[in-house]
Amino acid sequence: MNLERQLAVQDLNARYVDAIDEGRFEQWPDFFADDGHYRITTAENVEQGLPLSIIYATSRAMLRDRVRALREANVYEAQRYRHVLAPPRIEPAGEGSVRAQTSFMVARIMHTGETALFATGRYVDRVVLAGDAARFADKTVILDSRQIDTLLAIPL
Amino acid sequence: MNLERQLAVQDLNARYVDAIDEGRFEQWPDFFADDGHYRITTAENVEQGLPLSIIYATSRAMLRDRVRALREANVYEAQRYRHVLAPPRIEPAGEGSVRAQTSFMVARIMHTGETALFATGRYVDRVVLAGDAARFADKTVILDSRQIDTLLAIPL
Amino acid sequence: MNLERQLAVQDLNARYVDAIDEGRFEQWPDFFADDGHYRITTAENVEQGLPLSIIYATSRAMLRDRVRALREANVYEAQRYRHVLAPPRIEPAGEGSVRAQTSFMVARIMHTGETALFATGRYVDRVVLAGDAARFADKTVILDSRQIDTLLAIPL
Amino acid sequence: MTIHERSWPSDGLTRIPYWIYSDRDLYAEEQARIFRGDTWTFLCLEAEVPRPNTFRIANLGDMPVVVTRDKDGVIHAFENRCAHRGSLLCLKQRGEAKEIVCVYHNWTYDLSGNLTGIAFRRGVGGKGGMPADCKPDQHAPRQLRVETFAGLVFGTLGTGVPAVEQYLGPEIAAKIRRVMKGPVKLLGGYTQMLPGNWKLYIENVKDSYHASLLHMFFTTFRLNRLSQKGGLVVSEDGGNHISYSMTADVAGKEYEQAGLRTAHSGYSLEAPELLQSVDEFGDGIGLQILSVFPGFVLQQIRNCLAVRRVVPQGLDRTELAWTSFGFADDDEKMTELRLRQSNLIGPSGLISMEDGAATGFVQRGIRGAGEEESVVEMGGSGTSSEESRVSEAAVRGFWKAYRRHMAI
Amino acid sequence: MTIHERSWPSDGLTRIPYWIYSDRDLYAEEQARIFRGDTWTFLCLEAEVPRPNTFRIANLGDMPVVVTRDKDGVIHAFENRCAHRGSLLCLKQRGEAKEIVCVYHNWTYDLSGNLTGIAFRRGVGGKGGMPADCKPDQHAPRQLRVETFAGLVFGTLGTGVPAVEQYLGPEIAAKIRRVMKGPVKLLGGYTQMLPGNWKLYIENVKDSYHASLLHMFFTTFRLNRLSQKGGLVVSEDGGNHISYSMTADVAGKEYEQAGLRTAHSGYSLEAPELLQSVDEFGDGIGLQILSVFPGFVLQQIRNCLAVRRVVPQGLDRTELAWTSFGFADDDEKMTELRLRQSNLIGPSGLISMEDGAATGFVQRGIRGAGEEESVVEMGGSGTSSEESRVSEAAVRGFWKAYRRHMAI
Amino acid sequence: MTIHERSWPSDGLTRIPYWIYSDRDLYAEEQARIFRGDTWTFLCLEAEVPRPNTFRIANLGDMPVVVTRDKDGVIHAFENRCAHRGSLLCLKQRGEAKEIVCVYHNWTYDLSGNLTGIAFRRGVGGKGGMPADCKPDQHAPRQLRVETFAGLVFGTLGTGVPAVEQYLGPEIAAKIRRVMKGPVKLLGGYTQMLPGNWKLYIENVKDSYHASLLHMFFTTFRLNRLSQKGGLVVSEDGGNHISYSMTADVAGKEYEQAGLRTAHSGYSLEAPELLQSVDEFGDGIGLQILSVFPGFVLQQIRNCLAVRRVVPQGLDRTELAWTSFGFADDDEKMTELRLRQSNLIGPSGLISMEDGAATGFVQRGIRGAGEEESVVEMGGSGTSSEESRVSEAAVRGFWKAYRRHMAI
Ligand code: FES
Ligand code: FES
Ligand code: FES
Ligand SMILES: [Fe+3]
Ligand SMILES: [Fe+3]
Ligand SMILES: [Fe+3]
Repeated sequence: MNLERQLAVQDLNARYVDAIDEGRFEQWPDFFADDGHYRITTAENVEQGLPLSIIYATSRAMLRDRVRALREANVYEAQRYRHVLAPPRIEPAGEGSVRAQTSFMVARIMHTGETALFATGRYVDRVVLAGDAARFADKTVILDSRQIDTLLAIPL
Repeated sequence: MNLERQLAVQDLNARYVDAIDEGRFEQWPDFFADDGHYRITTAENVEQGLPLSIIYATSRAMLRDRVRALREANVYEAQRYRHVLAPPRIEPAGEGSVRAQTSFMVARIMHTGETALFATGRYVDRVVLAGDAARFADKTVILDSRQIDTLLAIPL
Repeated sequence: MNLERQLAVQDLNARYVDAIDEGRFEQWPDFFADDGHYRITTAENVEQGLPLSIIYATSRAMLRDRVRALREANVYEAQRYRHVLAPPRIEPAGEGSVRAQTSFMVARIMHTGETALFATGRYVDRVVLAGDAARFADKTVILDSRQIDTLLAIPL
Repeated sequence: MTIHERSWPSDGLTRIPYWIYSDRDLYAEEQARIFRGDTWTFLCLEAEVPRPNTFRIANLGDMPVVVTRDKDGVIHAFENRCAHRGSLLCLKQRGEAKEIVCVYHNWTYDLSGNLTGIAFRRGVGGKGGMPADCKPDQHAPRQLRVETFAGLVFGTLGTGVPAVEQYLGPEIAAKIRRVMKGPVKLLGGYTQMLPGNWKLYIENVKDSYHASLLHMFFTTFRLNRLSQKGGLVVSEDGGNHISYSMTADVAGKEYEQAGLRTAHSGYSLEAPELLQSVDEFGDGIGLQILSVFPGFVLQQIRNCLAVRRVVPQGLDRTELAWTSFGFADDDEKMTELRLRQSNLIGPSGLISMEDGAATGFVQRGIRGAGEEESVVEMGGSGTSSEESRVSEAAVRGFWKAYRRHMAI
Repeated sequence: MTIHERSWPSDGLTRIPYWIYSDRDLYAEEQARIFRGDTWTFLCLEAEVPRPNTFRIANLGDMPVVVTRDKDGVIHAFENRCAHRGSLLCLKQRGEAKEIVCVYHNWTYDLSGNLTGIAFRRGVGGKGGMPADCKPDQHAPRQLRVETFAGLVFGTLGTGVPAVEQYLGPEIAAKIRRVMKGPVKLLGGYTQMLPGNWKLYIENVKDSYHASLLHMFFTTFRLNRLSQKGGLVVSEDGGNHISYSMTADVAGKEYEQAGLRTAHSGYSLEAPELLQSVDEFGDGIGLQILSVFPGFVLQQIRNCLAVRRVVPQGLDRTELAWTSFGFADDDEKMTELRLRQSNLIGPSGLISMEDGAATGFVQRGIRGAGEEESVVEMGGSGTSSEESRVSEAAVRGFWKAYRRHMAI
Repeated sequence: MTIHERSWPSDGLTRIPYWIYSDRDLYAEEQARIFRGDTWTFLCLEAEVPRPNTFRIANLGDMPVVVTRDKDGVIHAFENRCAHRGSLLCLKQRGEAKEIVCVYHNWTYDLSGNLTGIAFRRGVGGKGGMPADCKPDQHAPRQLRVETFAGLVFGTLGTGVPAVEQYLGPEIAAKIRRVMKGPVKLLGGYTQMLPGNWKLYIENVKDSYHASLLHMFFTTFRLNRLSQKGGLVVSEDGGNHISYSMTADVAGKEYEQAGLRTAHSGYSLEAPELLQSVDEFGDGIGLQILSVFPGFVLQQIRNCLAVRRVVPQGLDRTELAWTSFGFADDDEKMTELRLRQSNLIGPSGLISMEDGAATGFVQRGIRGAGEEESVVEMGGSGTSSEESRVSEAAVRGFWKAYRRHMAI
């Protein structure tokens, strides 16, 4: 295990979830490479070899559109997430990039005070390490559950 | 990211929550500087710029009084916490001290066996690193939710 | 704190829970020494000094039998776990072995989509570090709660 | 209160009493009179039991059901409850099996739902076992009457319900055939747990009035403006509906003029490929939402196709199960189009995420509403088809059918 | 069972039947007869709608409410339910707004709760829309009658309830004025979710007998010993109460003599600044707990001031919403005093944390109690004011008012 | 519906209507008629209140109970509800105490449950306090009638119930004595929260038919095959039962012949020490499951001994509390045997984990079953003891007793 890379990915993960948990959605696309892919799907779809996603973006621009929609178009009650992540398990993926897999639990807290365990699963990522800037070339969020409570507005 | 400091704060956090989760409350004040501040508040109060706290202590002595009350005065059913913390995000705060921010989830387990996700939020801390002894100069617990189930007796 | 050992145990923990969360039960016994002990009990039993376990194995062979039973004999609905672990707190335990204590939260996700906080507690382990292979000589899972929902089929 | 103790407001279908969403006794009666009564419930796609000896679990209201395709390829459905002591028979979402064995006492069934084996029926060593006169053929899970239509599998426990095609009515049947144009390829699925009564979601689906007002994304990109050409079809009995619109925009400015919250004409996408689509049905219809009483929805949004099952899970919880599909002859490019467009639907759907939440907004809004009533007067008081979607005719249609089944 | 099928024990107010806390039908009847009936409910502080065009959500029992201050500074309150199909109108805790737009179909209201706009009322292209004879002024959320008193906003749906000041009675009104002595400065808030029926918490508040026995911190530091000078005031109708005590200690030794669990005279604080306070009201009253039927509490503990709203959230769940405040003219030192003293209140309050749990101790304790009754005889069987707080007179007063409203 | 509005199927005990597991009103009536009625409930082992001045909490149905051993060593049990206002008296699972003090107002009780002190009974300074004529001896938590039998503590609120030994019947009493052969040593415990009605678990225990079919581990290792020598005993009144089998195997091949799912004869253990055991009772009985109406189970599986308490926690939730034990004179080796064998029981038990889940399989399976009935015909229609365990006689026995107590 290459400690330096391990910590680089761990730091990327930490900054990524902090941006989401603190509602800095505008920064979210910047954690991805220009042509970065992002999708959310379920373990059930993955196991059945079915391609459907809950969110599916093939470029940073699509992520910016998603943020724009969240800010300007979509209607949802005030809510926040709290992520807790396990340390990532990483392995080399050739030329300055690594594969990383990270378990997560996410609680959702509504403005009413209601708190619930909202999602669990794992991130399956390819991270490019260009100099000291680490970015997601590909991030797949695989939810353990097939079921979402009410809606999934804020990205995971 | 300074690895050594990172690990020093992470270790402080780990020892801090273990002391609480294992019910060693008497040790709790010792994680703070003599004039250490400790408060628990909600994200809602913080966002509105309102100063009210759920617990508010301005010295280690006040923390010892709180422990004394928990042991001798207050009535609450047998219960324990289980903290899970994210790695802290730290930044220098001049002369041998750092600012640290750490996400947490806390489960509460009653003597009856009932287990619930009790609290989520973040620690916003100033940590003084004197030699190998790291202590909290200031610890603010910001709860994501405005709502507490029944009571909050054991500190977070 | 010896960083290298710290990371070795953290890595062992991470691989251990990944094997379970991804359903690779056949690999589970290999995380233990040949004569490794594994037990699950409750904080209540421990505090009362009572020896009863929920699962009690005194050899890797018994763990293999447990896996065999899970695969071939026992009836339980499709389900998976998601572990999130705190960093381990370790201390030397003589000759190439360490004591480690690790807090955990485990969510259980049923095939129906139902997700719940299933178990919280701590691992109290003795880990033998032989070369680069770290293994559990003794792993005690101490559940915070005396109560289990429905059944505990998959090991923790 | 039971339904007999209740009475409907005098204003017919233009007023809905709020107790209809919050009366616990009513919930149980709806299960018996509607879901286990003379209605057809969509169970799954034929493609979900693709081969002989495959099965899938489904629901008839909140009653668990097993759908099977037997060794001869015939599709069956029966209650997912063992004839012996009532255990669930299938514990998995789907699978392959030559027979179904109840885990509790190993009573065995073939895929048609016939009891084929009773463990130790004759006892052991001549002792115990079932009575000599026991007739296994008299013990079986309740069989559903099953019909498939255009690749959709429907089931019912009702005895007085006509054939599916007749139940649908000619226009609905035609519009289902339009979408289900060929052999289906499954793309995947997920479910949403909605925080409201099942009827609130069905009303939402039939409510062509809300579409362009709640869903700002929808309007802004002219995916569906009430000013676009289109129409609203309500079946004779009121229970089934279609709302559709043409892709071509008549470029109306009603929204801007009305200064509606949903009209941000400045708004544009950085990555328009999200909405790239083809007119695969060749009729210019870009959006078709279709529902069948009580709880089935078939959706075409551009090339994004899906079926939705509405499963009551209690008075104020409703499971919404989505299954997205394309066709066997889709090439990779076509599949990619459908997958990209699926950003529009589901729990994160840019034009659908609000619907799930809306059921909760009403359920919480009416908490103290007691004898108060909601107002359903858009488009008048009728339930007939019309060109305009600025209408709640399909919602009134739902209540027309509901009242008939509930005899209120 | 409905209230009609129930009968009250013969011993008047000294026996409370336990089914009163655990009957599901009763809960719904309390909502209608008490919370939506002829009672005044505290909604919020005037300071929570500080400027024109601000709003805040609140509750009338478990019915959602919006409190607004319109452009002219007038305070209004109405049901948080759209007149169209029942959606919540306000989805935020508080905010600024010139109008309120329902997200579902964009029906629009001014801050007085009048319907000002119906989206597509006239349809599109002459088709659809509301009937010509539709009268928007006949569609609006239910208006509450609103009165403010000493900076407190009260609301009611009742038609037979007198003005607030008369409802409070002279003594209660005077003691509210005493605390609400000037323009308020908000310090913050939080809520506790209590595991018991709402009446158990209200009884706890009115129960001056428990204060010094359950709360050991209280006693030990002589914040409130029953031996301190003070008194108990119960309003004519029984529903409102005040319990107060002077700060000066008569140095009684009753607790030590009685050997009560709560008397650890050895106990002292390392950091006494926690309790540092000033006699800001100039009358030596160090503690004043005041309640108004059904669910309002005003608290002065030294300089720690707060209002509490008791909101039923089901038969055995009660939301307790705390709002802590000082006054606009507080200097930093005074604010710091209040903030430090607030360690005494709330979910972690050194003298209040037990109250939340106590409601649960009773709710669980009576689970099998069926027709059994509790004993409320401290201080006799009356409900009149008295000097002694070793009395359950205010609890009996609550039941006197409860029975009148519930007609039992 | 209340029990009076219900009627039992005509076929006596061979048909059980599914509404019996899902009717909310019935749940409350069972608590009163069965658990608080003329039945004996197992509360705990004598060893759980080992010394004078120790206590333990327990349940009578869902009613909380305190079990104590007073200073003279006498065991008492009373409702865990303060005579004053209903608070739980004991807030801990177990402990030592000379007296019991209610935390709410410090009313004090001795360990026999007598009220010994009322805080400020005489008020303070001659003011307040209880009425002069107050009779503390008339205020006390409800006392249970308590009897111990072979180290087991039973309690009842019933007035018409015979002595425990008579209630058990001679055969059950004898088999309890057989297991409870000496002073007990506690090994530990845990609870399972079962997702089904309490009756589903009791039926499971009494269902000797399922044992070898649901639990494959059981069968495969010939721990209990229906072909092994053994028998089924049902008490006269039907409510109590024993199912037992000899360890010696008659080496039958019925399972293999019947091709049952549970017969993997190839299956063997790598670590057979798991099952190592001794015939400590000297009678060759390797397994004895014993139950007493309504909710007590005593289990001997080889040397693995445990009592189980079935505690209803609502219509479809049941707490199953396990306490495992050995004997004071066990040596280390014997204790280790018991501990290793305890891998067979509890939530992870290799031969018991399925039982907890099975209650849920049925509760979910019957969700839409309404008026349908289950079939209980194995071994005929009687409730008498028999040699064969391929029988549901003990299940029918349960319903015989249930119907008598519920008067249906
Ligand atoms: S319940 Fe299915 S075999 Fe007994
Ligand atoms: S529900 Fe408010 S506008 Fe329709
Ligand atoms: S409730 Fe126990 S002393 Fe008052
Ligand atoms: Fe919609
Ligand atoms: Fe109090
Ligand atoms: Fe069993």
